[in-house]
Amino acid sequence: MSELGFTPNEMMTIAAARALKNDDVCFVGIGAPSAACNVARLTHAPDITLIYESGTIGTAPDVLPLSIGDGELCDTAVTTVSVPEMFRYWLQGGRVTIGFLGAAQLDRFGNINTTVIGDYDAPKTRLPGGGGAPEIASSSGEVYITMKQSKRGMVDKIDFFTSFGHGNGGSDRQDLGITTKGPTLLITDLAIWRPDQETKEFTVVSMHPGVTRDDVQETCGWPVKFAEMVEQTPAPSDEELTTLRDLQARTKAAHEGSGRGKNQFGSQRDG
Amino acid sequence: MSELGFTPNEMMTIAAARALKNDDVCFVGIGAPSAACNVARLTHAPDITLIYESGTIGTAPDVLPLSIGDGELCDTAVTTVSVPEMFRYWLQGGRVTIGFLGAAQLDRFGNINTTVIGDYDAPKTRLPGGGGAPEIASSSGEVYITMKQSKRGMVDKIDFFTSFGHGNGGSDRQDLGITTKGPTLLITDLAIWRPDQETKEFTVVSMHPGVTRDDVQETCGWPVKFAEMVEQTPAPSDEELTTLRDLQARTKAAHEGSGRGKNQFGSQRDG
Amino acid sequence: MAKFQDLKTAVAENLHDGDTVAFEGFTHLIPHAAAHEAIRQGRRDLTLIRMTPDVVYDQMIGMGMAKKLVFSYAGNPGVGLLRRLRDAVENGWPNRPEVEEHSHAAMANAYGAGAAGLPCAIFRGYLGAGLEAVNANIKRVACPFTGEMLAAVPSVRPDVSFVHAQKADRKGNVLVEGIIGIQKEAVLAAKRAVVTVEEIVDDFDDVHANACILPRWTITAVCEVPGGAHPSYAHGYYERDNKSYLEWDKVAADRETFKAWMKEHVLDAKPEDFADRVAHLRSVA
Amino acid sequence: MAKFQDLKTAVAENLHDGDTVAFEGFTHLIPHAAAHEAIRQGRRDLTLIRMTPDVVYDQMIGMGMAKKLVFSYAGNPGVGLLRRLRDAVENGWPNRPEVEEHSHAAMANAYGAGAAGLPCAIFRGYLGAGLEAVNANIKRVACPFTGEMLAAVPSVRPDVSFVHAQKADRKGNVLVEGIIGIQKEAVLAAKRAVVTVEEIVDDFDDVHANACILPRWTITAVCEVPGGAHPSYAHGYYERDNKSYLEWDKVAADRETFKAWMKEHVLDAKPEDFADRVAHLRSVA
Repeated sequence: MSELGFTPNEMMTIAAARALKNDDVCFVGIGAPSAACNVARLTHAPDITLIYESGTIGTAPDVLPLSIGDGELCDTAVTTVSVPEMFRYWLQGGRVTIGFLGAAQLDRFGNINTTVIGDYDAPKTRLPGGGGAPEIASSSGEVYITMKQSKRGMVDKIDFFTSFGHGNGGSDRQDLGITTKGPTLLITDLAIWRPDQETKEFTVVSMHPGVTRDDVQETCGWPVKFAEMVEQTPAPSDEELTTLRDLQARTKAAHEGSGRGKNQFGSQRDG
Repeated sequence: MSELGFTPNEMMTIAAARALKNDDVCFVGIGAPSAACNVARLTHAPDITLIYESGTIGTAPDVLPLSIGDGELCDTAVTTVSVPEMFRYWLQGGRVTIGFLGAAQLDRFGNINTTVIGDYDAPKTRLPGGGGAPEIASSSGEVYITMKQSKRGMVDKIDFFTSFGHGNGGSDRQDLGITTKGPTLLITDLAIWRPDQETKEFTVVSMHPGVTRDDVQETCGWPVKFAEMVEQTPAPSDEELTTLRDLQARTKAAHEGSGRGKNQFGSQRDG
Repeated sequence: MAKFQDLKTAVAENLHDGDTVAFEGFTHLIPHAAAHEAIRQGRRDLTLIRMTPDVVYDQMIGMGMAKKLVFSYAGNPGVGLLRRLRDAVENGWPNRPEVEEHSHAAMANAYGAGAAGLPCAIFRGYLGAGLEAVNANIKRVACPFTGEMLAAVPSVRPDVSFVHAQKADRKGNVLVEGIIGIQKEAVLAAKRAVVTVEEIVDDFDDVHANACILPRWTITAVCEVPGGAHPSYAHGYYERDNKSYLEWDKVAADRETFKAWMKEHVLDAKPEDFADRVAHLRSVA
Repeated sequence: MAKFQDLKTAVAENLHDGDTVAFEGFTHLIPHAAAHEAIRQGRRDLTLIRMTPDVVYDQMIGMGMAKKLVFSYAGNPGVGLLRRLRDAVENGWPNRPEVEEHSHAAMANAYGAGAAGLPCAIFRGYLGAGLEAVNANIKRVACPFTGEMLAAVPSVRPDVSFVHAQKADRKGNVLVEGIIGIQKEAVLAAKRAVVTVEEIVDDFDDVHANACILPRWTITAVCEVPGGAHPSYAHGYYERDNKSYLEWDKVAADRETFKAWMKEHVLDAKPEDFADRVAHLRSVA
């Protein structure tokens, strides 16, 4: 806990939660996106629809799932469909307003790599791969990305295009025939970024309390663009912090209580 | 009732029932096919799987349905799936061993017309159309056809190819890339027909008790081919007749009892 | 997001002259009440999509509402032909609608493709069948791996779909059970979806996890219309009124009889009348 | 037609060296017991298909059984990477399997196409994604109506699929509930299908009409193996053993630790051991 009364991770999760609206239909990854979506549901967006790619539609878990297919998701869902139906009727069908993605590597145009570090055919590190991401990125109305900043993660050039953001910027996306908006928001532990209207390069529009421009640049592998007016992200409210911490405490208790281990890699997107 | 103790319709239904095996998966039309399939189930083929195109799989109705989507079919089914799933996974997926079809017009090669009498664009009579038939005819392992003989129904040339049998005969079917057997059996109120191995023309292999070659020819619009050895169809057994009549009596009682009218057009295939 | 509305308002807000519309339900749960409301409101120039047009479209066609028909089986189930449809197609009375005819497999795939946001569906179909020669919306696509020539049809994307279902919950989620037919696809393929239901219940907590439920945000309007599927049926509520289907064969046989019947049973009637029509068909279950 | 067999016999009769095989279950109902039996029987040169290979394929890959991998997400769910898969792909230990990598949407569509008897699936996918350049089984097909270039992948048609389910009835019909994943498609797409179940019940009379049931004639063998999904879970029976997934991260980190673990927990074990492994995870529900 910093002297601010909240951690950068908490700020990231709460800032992401605030970006979600009550009528959003959100395709949720595990870890930070899952926490953010559920904080939104438990605060200002009680009717938000959360979809996990395992087929659970409209879930309202009391504790955070550890995988995208926990039983709790199904128990609290409006309905649970097969995986082919999920990808055909619900994602490809254009029903998802917000796709939430994490990234192992991200570039300034919102292109994401979770496939390999190094060459695809002889990788230095074989990562899990895309899972749902390639089509989440193209079929969701908009894409929100959350990740902790680091020079290893936010890079000048990604090693593999697991999912397409804005390509090399400009109209690259629409030139490929993609009609959805793509990445419209990047929320890190330090700042909120939005793509420039013309170039589509991610631009810092808000920094979290106590964060400096140097902090942002030092943890980013490309020269950071800042908006003309950079705002300060409002600090988490008591309600937001309490909701997030209660959720995490319930989650920890539930998982320990059932013989489950704590998920120490919670920010890893799960398929 | 004839002096034989059974009607030609009863003989037709029972002969069709006999052609079904215990491990068949049968796509069932309404009317005669439905009665035949259920007589088979209630006699020698208790484990036969009956599928109706409304999505009901493995039904065991106590009374015959009046449409392909009666509630009784769902109540007694192993499972009921959506119509797209029925046509994708179950019919096109190659799971159906026997497709049962009726016909308004039939030619000697098992091609069927239930679409129009006259020209398609300016029809003399607009019939219901194909429904499931075009793909039942191509995706079922084999096709059985039942119909009452008449010169209006069994014609030299059908007005429209609603579903494909053996085309102009010979290897026409496989030349089109169809890998299933197509019509392998025609059961009428007078006889049992099978396609000639070479020409694929329907050939009488068995005549029902009391039926003469003239009877068959007089009610058929093409010059009838008879097999070298034409057998006599065994008369219905007591068990077969009792089963069929009990089923029809139960059906009548149930439909009258619930305010339903009697289906006076029972041999019309229903979609 | 589903609004609870009376049927008159829901039809007025969602169905317009010239629309492409699907009234769906495969034998089961056919939305007759919604169709009758559309007839009362006098909509015109509609493209009517339905796998099995049966009585519900025979009535709309006879009232001159159809500019075009898209279908795969135009019969009166268990009875025979559709006499108003025949009169329109054979004699042009009251008008001659354009016909786009498919097989069930094609229509089912086309609805599925519509729900899936695709421009077309491919399937193994129409082999040797005559429809391919008379319907320009049946094409062939080669499988890029095997070279097999598969059938292709455009997806179905109605402006509005009407379906009937057993239940909605208080939030507007809709439950369809039994013969679920093409309901889910019809709703998801459409720009707007109006659902009539037998009843509104508090919640679906006791419903199976994998039941066919349409979330409230896939639906435009929910209207409580008990009996709204009559003479079709609602599994668990009332049985199919086979007598009415048989009677229709006589009603539709003559233009004047048809017009008189429509005046009495549709034009001068209202959605609330459907409850009475199924009273004698309600099952104990 | 489903035969009731012990797992050892069912695996011996249905899985052969060189087969293309799918062990499916999307997070839920992963058929670990069947995979362990395959490991004990020492099958080789397998093409392993699975959307999310996770721990079950990490074990098979580490044991050198995989000639080729077809997948869309190769991670340890909620934990991180798959260390045996990495060692194989990065270092060729114990061999270097060929990789055919897809997205979830592609795999789900490919299984669906397999179940539907089609040679390929088309979908709106891979737009701008790098996999298209490194996987020859991703092609493009033009929609014949709109010209849109859709992605195409070959259908998945395993020689044999293994799935785990909650229940079979005495006839051999199988019920899958909850997160049903890709189970139905995996079974219907395969030439042979082996199903392990938690229990065998008299009938499914109390099950919802639209539940996911696989009729007995779609299944080759049914084996009663309580706990057979562990460390995955069976909804209504026992919870996911997250500790085991975390533990696997350490076990798989080292080749010798891995081999010792496999000897103790797989090679020297038997299907009956799974019941004990889930005893502490059984839920009250």
